[in-house]
Amino acid sequence: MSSITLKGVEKHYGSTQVLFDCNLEIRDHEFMVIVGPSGSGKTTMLRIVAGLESVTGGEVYFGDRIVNNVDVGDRDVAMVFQNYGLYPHMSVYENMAFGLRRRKLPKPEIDRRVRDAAGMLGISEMLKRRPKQLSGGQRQRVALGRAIVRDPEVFLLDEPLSNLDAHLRVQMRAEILRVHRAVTATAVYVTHDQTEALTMGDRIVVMHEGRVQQVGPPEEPYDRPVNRFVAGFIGTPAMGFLECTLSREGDRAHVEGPGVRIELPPEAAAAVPLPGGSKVVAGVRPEHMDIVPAASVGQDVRSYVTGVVEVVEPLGSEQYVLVDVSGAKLTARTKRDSSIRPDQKVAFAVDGSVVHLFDTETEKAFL
Amino acid sequence: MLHPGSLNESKPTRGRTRRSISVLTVAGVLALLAAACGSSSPKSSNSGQGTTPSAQHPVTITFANWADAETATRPGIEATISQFEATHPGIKVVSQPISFTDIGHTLILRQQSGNPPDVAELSGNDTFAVAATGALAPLDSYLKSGVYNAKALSEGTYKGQVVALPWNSNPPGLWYNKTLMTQAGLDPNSPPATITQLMTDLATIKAKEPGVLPLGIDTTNRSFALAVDWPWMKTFGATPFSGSNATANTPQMQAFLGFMQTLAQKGYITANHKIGYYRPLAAQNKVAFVWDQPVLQGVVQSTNHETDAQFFANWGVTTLPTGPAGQASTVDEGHQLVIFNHSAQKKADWEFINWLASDPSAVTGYTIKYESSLPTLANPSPQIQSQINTPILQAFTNKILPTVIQLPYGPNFSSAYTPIMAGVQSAVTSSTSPASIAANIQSGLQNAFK
Amino acid sequence: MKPRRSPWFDWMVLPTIVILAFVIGYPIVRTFVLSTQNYKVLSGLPATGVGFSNYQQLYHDPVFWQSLRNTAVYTFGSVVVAVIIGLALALLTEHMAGPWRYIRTVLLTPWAVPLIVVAFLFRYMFDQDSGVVNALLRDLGLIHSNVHWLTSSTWAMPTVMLANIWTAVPFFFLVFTASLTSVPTDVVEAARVDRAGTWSMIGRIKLPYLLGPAMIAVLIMVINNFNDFAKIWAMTQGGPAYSTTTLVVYVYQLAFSSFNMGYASAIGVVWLLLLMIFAVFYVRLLQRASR
Amino acid sequence: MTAVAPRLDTPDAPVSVPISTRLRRKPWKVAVVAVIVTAGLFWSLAPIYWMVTTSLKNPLEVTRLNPTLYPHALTGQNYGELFGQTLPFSSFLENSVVTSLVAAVIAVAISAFAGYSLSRGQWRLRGFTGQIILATRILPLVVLVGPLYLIFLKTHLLNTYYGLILGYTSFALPFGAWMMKGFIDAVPREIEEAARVDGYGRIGILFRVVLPLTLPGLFTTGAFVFMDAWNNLLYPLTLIDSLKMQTLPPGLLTSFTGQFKTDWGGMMAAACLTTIPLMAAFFAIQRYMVRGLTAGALAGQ
Repeated sequence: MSSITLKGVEKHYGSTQVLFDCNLEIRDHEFMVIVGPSGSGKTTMLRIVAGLESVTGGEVYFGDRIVNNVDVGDRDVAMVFQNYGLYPHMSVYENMAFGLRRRKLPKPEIDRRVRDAAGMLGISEMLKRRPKQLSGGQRQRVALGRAIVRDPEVFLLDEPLSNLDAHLRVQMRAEILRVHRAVTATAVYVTHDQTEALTMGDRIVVMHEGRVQQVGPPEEPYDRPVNRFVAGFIGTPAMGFLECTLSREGDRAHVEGPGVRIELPPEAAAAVPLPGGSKVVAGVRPEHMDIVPAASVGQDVRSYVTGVVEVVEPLGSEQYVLVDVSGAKLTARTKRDSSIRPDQKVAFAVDGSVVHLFDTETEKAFL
Repeated sequence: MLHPGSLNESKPTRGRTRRSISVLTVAGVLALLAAACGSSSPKSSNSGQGTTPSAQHPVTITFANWADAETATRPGIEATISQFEATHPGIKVVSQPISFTDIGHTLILRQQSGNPPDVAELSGNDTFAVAATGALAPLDSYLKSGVYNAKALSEGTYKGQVVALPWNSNPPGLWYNKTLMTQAGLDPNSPPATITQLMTDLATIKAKEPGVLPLGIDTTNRSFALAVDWPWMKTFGATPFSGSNATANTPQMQAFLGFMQTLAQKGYITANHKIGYYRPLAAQNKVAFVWDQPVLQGVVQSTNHETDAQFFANWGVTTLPTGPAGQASTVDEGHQLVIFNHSAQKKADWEFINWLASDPSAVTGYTIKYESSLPTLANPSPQIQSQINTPILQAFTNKILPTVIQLPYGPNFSSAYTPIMAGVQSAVTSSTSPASIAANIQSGLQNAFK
Repeated sequence: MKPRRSPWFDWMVLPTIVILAFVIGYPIVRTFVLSTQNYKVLSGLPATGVGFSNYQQLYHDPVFWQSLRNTAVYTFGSVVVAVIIGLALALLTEHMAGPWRYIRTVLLTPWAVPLIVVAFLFRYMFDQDSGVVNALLRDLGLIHSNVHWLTSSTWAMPTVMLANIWTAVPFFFLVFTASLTSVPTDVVEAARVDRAGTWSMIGRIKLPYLLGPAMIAVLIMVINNFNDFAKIWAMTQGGPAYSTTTLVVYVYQLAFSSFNMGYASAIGVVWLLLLMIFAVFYVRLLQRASR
Repeated sequence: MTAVAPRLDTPDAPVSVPISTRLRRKPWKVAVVAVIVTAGLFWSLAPIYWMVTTSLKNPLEVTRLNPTLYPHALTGQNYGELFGQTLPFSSFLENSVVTSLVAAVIAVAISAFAGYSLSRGQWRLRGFTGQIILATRILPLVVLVGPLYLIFLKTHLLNTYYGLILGYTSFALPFGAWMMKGFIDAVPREIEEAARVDGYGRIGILFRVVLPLTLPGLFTTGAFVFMDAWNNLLYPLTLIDSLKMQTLPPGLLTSFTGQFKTDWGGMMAAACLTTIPLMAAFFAIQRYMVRGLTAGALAGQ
């Protein structure tokens, strides 16, 4: 019943258009994450779902009901705001009860719901405090609590963790998922942090420049990004891109460039509808690069990347190695190895079966 | 697509809109609505339609006056009104206190707006300014001959009809402080009789009594000041305007302005002060000569609590010193009582004002006691005679009142006082030559009469 | 698809517009009409249209020009002096902490004195005979005879302005004090690290931060002074002669003493246009400064 | 908004550099500062001292040609006379308090509505309307008061509280609306949106969320209106005919410089009493004052 459908949604602010023909279906009870860099239109999309913004074109459906003309208060949605949007002049209890009072619930019912939610979030002790007297994490819980007491059909979260420190953020992620399972509402979660998207979403929507780029389970944009943007945006450190030339030898194919040579598996070679000699962009994820002795390049190792180390970032058990490959910058994730130093020449073996190929012009993936 | 659903959904929104509009309307228009109700109060003048007042249907008279607005006279006028109401059970008097400075223009505005009082206290030019708007009822038919003295009545005559009943006479005279004169070596029994003598005496005072202001004259920019300064101009033969002819650019006017400038430059007078400013100074014997009305006595005594005997020993009053043009003069800035044409019960109005001005208890209990000014009766009763038998009031009656002249009061006077008094002020506060000041006054008057 | 914004939300400004139209809008229109009429209430005659002759008369009226000059002197003179005093006091008391901070509160008190009271107070203090100012100056040997503060053409305007400055200083003091707290601490500290002296600290670092608020404060004060009636009327009624007659006083005298409504309205219209021009220029300046 | 609210008298006032930690303060510099600040204090307080002491002197001492620096014979006479039978001072006071307070309340309510609409509305001409409203503030009142007299006459508002209140309110609205707009601009939209999500309409949001959060703004605006109304001389002088309906400024003007004498002592006593309510209003709001002023004016750009 509380599936959400966007059909051809467009949004203009005056002469600037921020959303272009967005189509999206969010299933009942699903935890959908909208991810994208700032300015990609993801928050606008969420606010359109909420009813805080009107659409300039297209339709929004809740279930099979068109809600374009239904104001936010009548949509049965609850929302958690980036800066929490708590009422500074009300206590925690009043903050949570405020929406219920508007719906004319009986007092004992309001009380029960607020206390249940507070118990679930571990803020029962602070019901009498004002938001100012709370820490960031506690405010976050109050904002969540305010949303869940409403027992809404749709649960909207606008970058709710962006104001928390890294440690709390991880903890709150789990908390939100737990709450979502408990309230069984459809949830739409906006974030610019792809780690959050990958770890939390049942499915994720990648937005860029006002358009929906890719929708699917978290592993899909990671494993099969539809274009260079999604490939570069999802995954940390980001995928490296190399401008190469495609070479075909019968049904075998490889790409090569200065310091680069990668052999493609037959399926991949078949997927690329270009003749030999064409320019393509190869994308290599850091975790798919293994360091090898320079001498083995071209011998044992048929697919490789060579370059000069620019920076080494130790990360405890691992390290990131930033390599300059004839001007292109690649990051490799390797075991810790103190022998690697800046300015040193290094070589990496690359598994050709996990390399992504993109059209130079359209930036679309060949898959 | 289920459009009916969306229609249903939009209803509550519209309902809320309607509610909100009503809330807004209430909040926003409340002030205006409330304001529209506030019209009732000043309409009472029409209430008493019956011309014969009786205790069952009392007539209410609204009485605009400044006597009730001033600290000095307020208790007196209120007691007097109560007394009138006690002796005239059919008439109620509602006093509307308005300050002296404002009463003229306030009444004009109220007349223009069809909302004048029944009866009012006026004086000087204000009377004629109000009369010029056609607001005042002629009193000739009510007046019995022989009650009021003819000169006072003529002061209230406009276009051949008496429109203002003289309540009291209040001409300024030259007060002189005998104590200070004695201290300065002057003869306290021969006050200056000419401008020349005045200048000599002022010089003596200035030299001998450094802490004392030699002379007090009102040089404010208001019509009252032009009225009381007019006799000084006349002493020099000057008449700043007549009718709507500006006649200020004359040697006589220049002589007057030069005289005023000399007074100021020698430190004999201070500029831009109301006549009331000098009264507390007089109470401390800090001013030697004052051009002021009879009321000076009351104010001085109420400030320093002197007995009559002490006051009379201290002060004498005489006529304005004569100048190049001869004769001394003064103006009667007496207070007058008027009835508005608009009033529906003129008989009762007349009864009230006639009582105020002529009833012996009102004259002694208010006019003499509180205003310390002269009654306007042709033949004062012995009781009143005994009250005005003081050296000061006798001097006013016998010496000063006979010198009263009439001023060209009316709308032109209202337009004229600002240019003229501004000129006087610039004479006493700057060293601009009297000739160019006179020229400025002249052009200012011409401008004002346009 | 139209946005669903409820239209009444926009109507919330309506009560304001209705009241302003009634109390200000209508009188403006009426003033324009009156300014082309000969309407002397005292004459008892109805108003008659006279075209622009009121404006011609105004052009030849020396009192109008003098009151225009007086208005400018009064307005800008007071503002300039008050800004300087307010700025100096704000800078000097900026770092006062602990019990010293109450000094700032004390410096603000004149603002709380009603204007009419200020007028009376200064009129009394500057009275040439019984005023305390002359007495003090005499005792200090600075003067030998009493200065005619409010009763000479020379001193009346400065004295009225002094009273005005007295009420205006706290306003500027408050604005500057508040703006000084908005100067970022790190900028000040950076300047101290660069060994900026007292004057360059004030001139180069702090003043730029004060400029915006100062200009707004000046605008507010200039408008207030242009329209200041209570102080001048209660202190001198425009005298002596016309030495303190500003446009407000002149219009009031014409309209409510001489009842020359037509002529008064003509002056009002000219003055209104002058204020408008001033305001437009000022807003331009303000926008350029804030960019 | 460029200026932050000044917190002049709170113990936790942000003081950038406390005196004690400032190094190298040369003694002569401290002395110069002390002298100027002392002069400033004298400048601010001397007239007020004079007002208070004069009000406690008897009539003779008040007009002495060599004024006494303090009352030699302390007397409450001047105050007694204010409330005695002879002067309607108490009705001036009552008229002033009633009209100023009611005007403040009404003007704040209407300003809040206008400010909300100007701050959050999305209607066309919003900016233009706002500027027109602000522009009415610069109009010279004295020019308008003549015609105003004539309409008040027709609508029977002369000589009534309603007329005065309407006059004061209209005088205060332009600035009040802008101040409220400034204060409402400072309320995060997110909080309002949260209330919308919670199902509240505009009026509900205004009264339950926005106005409670702009309470300081409401008080500041109210205090400004109150001070303006309390100080207004022109409107009561022209729109009120009778002394009994008069407010303090014209009441004081006409009753202490009356026909008979200028009563400095009584005037100063009345002045003291007139000042007290304004002082109270003033100190209640001074910390918000500049924020309101600059917010109102700057937000217009």
